[in-house]
Amino acid sequence: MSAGSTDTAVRTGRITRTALYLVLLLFALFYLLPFAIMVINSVKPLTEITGGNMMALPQDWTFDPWVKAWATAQIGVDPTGLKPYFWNSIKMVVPAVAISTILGALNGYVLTKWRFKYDTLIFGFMLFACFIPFQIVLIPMARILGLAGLAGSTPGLVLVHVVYGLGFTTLYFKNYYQVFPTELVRAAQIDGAGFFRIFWRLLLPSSGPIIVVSVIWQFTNIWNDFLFGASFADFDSQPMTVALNNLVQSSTGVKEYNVHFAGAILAALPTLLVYIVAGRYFVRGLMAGSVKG
Amino acid sequence: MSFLTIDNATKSYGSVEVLHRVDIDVQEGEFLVLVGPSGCGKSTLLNMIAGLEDITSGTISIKGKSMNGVHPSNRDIAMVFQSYALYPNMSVAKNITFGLEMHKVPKAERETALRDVAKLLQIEPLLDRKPGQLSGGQRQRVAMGRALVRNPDVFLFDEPLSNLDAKLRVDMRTEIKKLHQKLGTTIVYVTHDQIEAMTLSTRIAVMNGGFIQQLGTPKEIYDTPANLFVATFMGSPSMNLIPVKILEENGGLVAETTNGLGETIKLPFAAPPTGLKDYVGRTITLGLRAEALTDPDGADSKAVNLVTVKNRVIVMEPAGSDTFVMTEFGGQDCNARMRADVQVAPGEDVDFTINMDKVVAFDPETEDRIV
Amino acid sequence: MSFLTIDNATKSYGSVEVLHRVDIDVQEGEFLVLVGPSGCGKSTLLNMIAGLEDITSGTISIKGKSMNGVHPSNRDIAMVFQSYALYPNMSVAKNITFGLEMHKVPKAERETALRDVAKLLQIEPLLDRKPGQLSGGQRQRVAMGRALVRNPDVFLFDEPLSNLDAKLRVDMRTEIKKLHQKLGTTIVYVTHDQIEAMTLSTRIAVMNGGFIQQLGTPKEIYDTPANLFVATFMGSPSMNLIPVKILEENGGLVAETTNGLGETIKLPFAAPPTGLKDYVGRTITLGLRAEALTDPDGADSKAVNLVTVKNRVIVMEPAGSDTFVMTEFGGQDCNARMRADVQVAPGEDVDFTINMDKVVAFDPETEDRIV
Amino acid sequence: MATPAADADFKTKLQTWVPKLVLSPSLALMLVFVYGFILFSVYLSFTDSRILPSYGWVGFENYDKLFRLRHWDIAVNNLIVFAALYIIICSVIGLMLAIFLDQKIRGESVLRPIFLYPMALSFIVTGTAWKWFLDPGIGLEHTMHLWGWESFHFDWIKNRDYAIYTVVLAAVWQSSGFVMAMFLAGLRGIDNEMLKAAQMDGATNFQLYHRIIIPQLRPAFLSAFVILSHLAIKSYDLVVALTGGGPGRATEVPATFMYSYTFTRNQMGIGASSSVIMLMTIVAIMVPYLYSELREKN
Amino acid sequence: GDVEVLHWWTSGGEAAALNVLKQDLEGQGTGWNDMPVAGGGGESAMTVLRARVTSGNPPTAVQMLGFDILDWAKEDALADLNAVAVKEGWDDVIPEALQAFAKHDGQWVSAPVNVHSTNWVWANKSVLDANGIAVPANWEEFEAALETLAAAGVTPVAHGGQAWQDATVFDAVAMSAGGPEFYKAAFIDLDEEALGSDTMVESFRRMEVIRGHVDENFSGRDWNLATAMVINGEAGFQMMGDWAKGEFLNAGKVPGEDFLCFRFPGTEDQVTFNADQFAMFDQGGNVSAEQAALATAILSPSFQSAFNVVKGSVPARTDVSDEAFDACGKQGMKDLAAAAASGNLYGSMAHGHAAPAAVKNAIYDVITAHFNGEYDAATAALELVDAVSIAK
Ligand SMILES: Nc1ncnc2c1ncn2[C@@H]1O[C@H](COP(=O)(O)OP(=O)(O)OP(=O)(O)O)[C@@H](O)[C@H]1O
Ligand SMILES: Nc1ncnc2c1ncn2[C@@H]1O[C@H](COP(=O)(O)OP(=O)(O)OP(=O)(O)O)[C@@H](O)[C@H]1O
Ligand SMILES: [Mg+2]
Ligand SMILES: [Mg+2]
Repeated sequence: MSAGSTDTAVRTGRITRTALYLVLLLFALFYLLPFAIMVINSVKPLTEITGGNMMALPQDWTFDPWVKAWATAQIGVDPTGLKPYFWNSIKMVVPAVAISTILGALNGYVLTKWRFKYDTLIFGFMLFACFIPFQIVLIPMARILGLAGLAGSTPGLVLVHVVYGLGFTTLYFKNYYQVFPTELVRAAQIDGAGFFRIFWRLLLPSSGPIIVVSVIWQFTNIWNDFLFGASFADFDSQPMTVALNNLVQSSTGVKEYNVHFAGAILAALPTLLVYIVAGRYFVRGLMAGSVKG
Repeated sequence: MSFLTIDNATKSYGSVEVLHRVDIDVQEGEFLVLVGPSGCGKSTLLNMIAGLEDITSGTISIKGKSMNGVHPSNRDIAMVFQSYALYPNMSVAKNITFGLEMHKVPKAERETALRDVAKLLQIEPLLDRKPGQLSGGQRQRVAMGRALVRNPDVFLFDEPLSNLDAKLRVDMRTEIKKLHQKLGTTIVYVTHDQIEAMTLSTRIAVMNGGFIQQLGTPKEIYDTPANLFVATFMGSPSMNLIPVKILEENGGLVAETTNGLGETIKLPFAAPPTGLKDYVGRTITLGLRAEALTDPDGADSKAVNLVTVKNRVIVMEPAGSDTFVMTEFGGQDCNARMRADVQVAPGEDVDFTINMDKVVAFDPETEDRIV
Repeated sequence: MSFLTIDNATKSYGSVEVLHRVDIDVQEGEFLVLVGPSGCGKSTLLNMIAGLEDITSGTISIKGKSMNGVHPSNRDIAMVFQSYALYPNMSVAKNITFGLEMHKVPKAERETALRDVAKLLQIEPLLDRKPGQLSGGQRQRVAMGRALVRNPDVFLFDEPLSNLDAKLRVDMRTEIKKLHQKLGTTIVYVTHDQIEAMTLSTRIAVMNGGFIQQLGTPKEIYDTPANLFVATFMGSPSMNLIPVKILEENGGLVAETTNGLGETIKLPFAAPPTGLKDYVGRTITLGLRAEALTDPDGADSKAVNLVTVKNRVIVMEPAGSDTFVMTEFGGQDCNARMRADVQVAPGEDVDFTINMDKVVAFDPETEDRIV
Repeated sequence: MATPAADADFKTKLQTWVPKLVLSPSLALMLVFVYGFILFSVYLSFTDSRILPSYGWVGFENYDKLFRLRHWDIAVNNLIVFAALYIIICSVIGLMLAIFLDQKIRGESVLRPIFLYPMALSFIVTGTAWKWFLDPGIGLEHTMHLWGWESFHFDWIKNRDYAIYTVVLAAVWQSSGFVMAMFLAGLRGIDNEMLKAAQMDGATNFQLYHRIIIPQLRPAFLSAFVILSHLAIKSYDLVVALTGGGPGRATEVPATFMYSYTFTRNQMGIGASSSVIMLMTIVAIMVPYLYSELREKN
Repeated sequence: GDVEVLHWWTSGGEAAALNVLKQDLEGQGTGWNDMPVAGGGGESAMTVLRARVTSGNPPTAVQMLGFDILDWAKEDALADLNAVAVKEGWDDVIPEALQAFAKHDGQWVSAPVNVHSTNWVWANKSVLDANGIAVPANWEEFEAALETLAAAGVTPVAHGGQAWQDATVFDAVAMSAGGPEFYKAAFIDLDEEALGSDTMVESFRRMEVIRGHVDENFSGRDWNLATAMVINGEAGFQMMGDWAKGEFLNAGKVPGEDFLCFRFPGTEDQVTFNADQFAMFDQGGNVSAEQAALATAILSPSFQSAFNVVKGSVPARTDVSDEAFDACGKQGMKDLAAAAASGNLYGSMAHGHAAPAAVKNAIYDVITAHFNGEYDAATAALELVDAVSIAK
């Protein structure tokens, strides 16, 4: 089949095309608007925000809110800005994404290439885990982390995120490996490669697109998570979202919206970066994997 | 004792038996081809030999040693897959030496082996490329190289040429043939292309529905098919099958049927199979290859018993090297292979010569050949 | 005036011209086959006729009316695609009648048309199935049905048989041929299977790299290829090409070359092409089809000028209906097609008969046939 | 590759248990952290737990209270309205954008990330931006008035009956791009020749999509459905950031309900019973779906 | 050793104030591990606390409010601070009403930091002056003032339509309408009769009056944006706790000159309060030296003064000098001392110092539903009885 090409055989007239571009641009505007509001207000002095039109462009441009959010804003007792929490997040997200992706890949590999009795049932069980509401796991999870000696630590957080991301990563990889030629695995077996060698040398190097999908999904979810980060972290392992929340949600203090927005954009930068850098492969990965056409 | 023995092997998936009590002996240096329609169990059998599928019952042994439960990599076999199954992320060189690396062959030895194989297959300039950058024929050769480099006891090929275009296929077929003649290794080869089966094999196993229908040399299979299935499955175009009535005339046997003009015609046998006598007065199925039904000038000059009858041309297909002409015997469409230069046209009535040396007879009920 | 005229048509994608000034006239009821290697522009040309691709320059007209800028559905053509392109979500019946529905044909009429086509193609029992539940051959017939039901001026076929297995392909080929003879519609048919091209067409256009190499009847293409490309591309096995030196002997022309034993042999021409005189003393390329190189008994008894020479057998491949034997002339591997029963073995020296009526000569520089 | 023969060599035996071994940690994690916790939650829903789990059995009392709460009715109704609209609108917009983007659009590589990026942002602060934008006093309506369109009126976020639709709006903003990507992937997988065939058959562009293409996007629809319902059920941040459940309690959803009863109202028993009801609903919807999907793939 | 302190004081002023405490402790050689979790007026922090306690890893000290302290004490999770209290003489200087939330079974379990009073009204002085409005002394005058402002085209009441803000207003309105006995019967004793009484209906009716004088966009608005409306002269009054003062000060406004603070009309003698306290978590039987040091530091007069000046609240002990406080602060301290002495100091229902969380939220549900027009006053009173009975 001649699929996979980026073009379509559908033909459109000039008027239709103009309308089409118009609609697309309108939607682009719709998607950009809230972000634009954030950006605009992050470069305004606070008085302009509380005193006037929040949708207007700044009369006085200032980058102080950015500096403040990053380095000097009061997050807790110390005016540290978001900076130190950034590293806490990185220390949590990188291993959690890596482990859940690798485990998901291994699970997908086993479930498609080394099938055994009840494997579909097991997969169903894993998939259903995607739907568990996080509110109900908070207390028992805390108990278990405590028993395991992982309470209030980054490894504990990593464990939690790995557990609740596994369902998705397994789903993605399973769908992807389903169409990976089984003959390759057989050829490697004849060549004498074992279970892990086949995975490491054969499947993993060909999994680029689906790794991208899995990493984007996991990175976004873990980076943006607040509930687990707040509940299971200690004073020295609180992630960025908790800090951002502290910056934004102060209850009885003065609200510096411009700093809030700057902080929010700063906190979102890594995920945005991941989307923009890896986004190109995203549709391709979805195409190869999660959506079987 | 034979080299590769498949003894009473069956294979079931769950409650479905897809291979039934298969017995095959392969001698050292033999080129055994497995043919049969899609889904008949060819790949399954090959995978069982390779150790990629378990054997439900029976044994497979190589050099007298049972291979049941032996890991594929310890069986001293190499396999070439239909899709080639080249590792897409490795260079051609890595693809070829991967198996050696897995078997812990030292690097220097691997290099030498690689160079030898690359030279043999003329893929030296391709060694650094990735499989994605190769043409179909080149890929096929790399897949072969990966198998060759291991220098195994047995080669298994699963439809290695079916992805190639017609021209390349013919070339690669010849190369495989040459290679087999040069190396003398034992080969088991799956295909559903009959020409490939005929030209490459020393013996052919025709399979259907998990049963071996006939196991024999290409000539046996082609000229004396064991039953109607083998007769129609092998050969292109397919063997013409004509319902005829056996009569005894002048002490000999004669097959009576009709031509496309509605006339009754009689085809005398020169050397009928002994069993045919029992069918006198009954209707049997006469098998006639297209090349045994031809124009008078195209008939085999060495043939003993040629019968010429008039018949009507239904369709004519010039194919360059030959002309295929369709006509009708006993109410059945029959293909005749005539010379390229023959001058006939649809609707015309022309002479057809039947080479009665080549006809075979089948019992219409059991579908077995009458011997 | 002709029925379908392609006049000076070119096609460029960006700055790359993939079709160069193509001129083809197709008469009403003709069966034109386009052949050529992958990527030579066959599908592109077909799509241009269908209106699925724009024409960069030139015109395409049907019944004298220019079709440039006319929407595909208004050209009164129907197309059968290589992948069949059946709508997977619709039943067979819906697939076939979808086009009529789009053209606002009333329901009753659609039903009648559907029934006629289904009967013609013998797919009546399949009408309620989805394409996913059909075998390859059945799909092919549905795709054909979808085209037939429209009763168009022109049929376009893009490699409609390439997805089928060998046996089915032969059957379907015959059906298409019968259909064409019955309906008499004009057909343009793309394939890269030469047998298909030879047997189906009234004329063949051989393409390469966006150029029409030769346009002629199958017999012209096969027997008198315009150049080396056409000669090697058409026919299976490929035409044997032997470098020979042209000498003048006894007032006639003789081709001198060597056999596989290293001996010099001389092949006299019976009716050499007139142009060949100019090449006396020079080396040319002699083209010899496999069926014109055979065992003495297998030689065409109607041939005028048969030459028999001894040569060594390199490989022999019995193919059931024939035996292919490889030997060497002028340092080149050559395929001979011998009778099925011939008794030869690799390494043996046997007699080969060359049918000099059938040889063609090529200028090795221009690669054109010497006429 | 099932059970090895009794006389199997070491490598063959290894090969049969290694895959299971590799899968088992994940499975064990799931059993404990998902199914164990679900059982725990079911148990809690029958106890008198308030600030912390406690183990006094109270039978169905919590369920009884739960169903008497108007608040819970509102939450459930809101979820039904929200999930239905959210899933439908996201699918429609996602499909439309995917179809539009699939027309060899110049600048696709710029537009695609713009459509996708909201998925990368968390609602902790995007919520504030949305709140402002929707606020008639300072946002869109205000701006329109400043620009001279005095009659422009858009105060849904302040209106008890319409506030839930603003939640839908923001949620659609966040995930429709993701759905677009899924549909785009599906569209790119459709055989080009089929589109050509339909054109030859005379289908207009509308008919082409309506009759040929969209019916073939079924797998993409199903994947989108799973992802979207997962997001709809868990949409806690969104509601909290945008409306805080208000005006009044008009935009409360089960996720906020559960959180509030379990953690801020110290009525863990009722919180647990609400989560059990929610889980049962999810099971009722998802299990048939998963069953059909997994069966199909075999 | 170190203390790990869980709190939700993350805005600039609050955190800076807390930093005083931190430095104080560090001066004594006790490290401060900061664990801030903001959100929902401490709701997020309480969720986190639950997880931390469950995991067996509770923070050393936790900022807490009202009934939460008692609930945790009931779970035996809190450390006994009696030794510190006796040494520092807390019983004498901390008002009774406050002690009710700091002691469990006669044991001190937490150290109060401040007292916020919630029945304040904030007004823009120039707006009132321009419309000839004096500080209203009772509900009728207040209602009249609202009418006047409305007629003048000024938004009479700046309000943020969030459940807790609605309830804050309701606190004051109910106190004003029914007096302290009614307030106590309804919100502290949860007496069904009081909850369904005509006085309650009247309270709801007065809420409707206020509802009639807020702008259209009140719903969902943050309290500080409402404060900004008063600051900018767009609105006349705001009913809000004393933390609102920070916004005025931050905008460079001077108490008494630019803005006015006064008790909600009809509640001049009463103070409804909420108090932030730090509870110490039991870390193995006894109060650790660090916890003792922290508790001592919290209640030291110098910290009480320094902190509360910044925070806008008043000290939890009544013997701190008011020298450092501004006009509003001074008045707050005076009111508190007076109310404490006369038995007019009541925990704020809206801020969880009258009834436990479940009841508080159940009351919220009704107040906010009524304020948003779902019920009329009579129905609201009936619903209130019902909601409280389910939540009890
Ligand atoms: N894992 C399996 N479970 C159940 N049945 C199977 C399985 N694998 C193969 N089969 C069945 O076993 C039969 C033989 O399959 P096999 O692949 O050997 O056919 P084949 O002869 O190689 O066909 P082809 O020419 O199409 O490759 C088929 O009917 C197939 O459906
Ligand atoms: N959209 C396109 N843009 C650029 N080049 C194209 C495009 N479509 C086709 N081509 C090029 O045009 C040439 C002709 O393509 P075409 O599909 O007509 O080949 P073909 O003869 O049908 O080959 P095949 O036998 O493989 O189907 C090829 O070189 C191809 O790469
Ligand atoms: Mg197979
Ligand atoms: Mg093509």
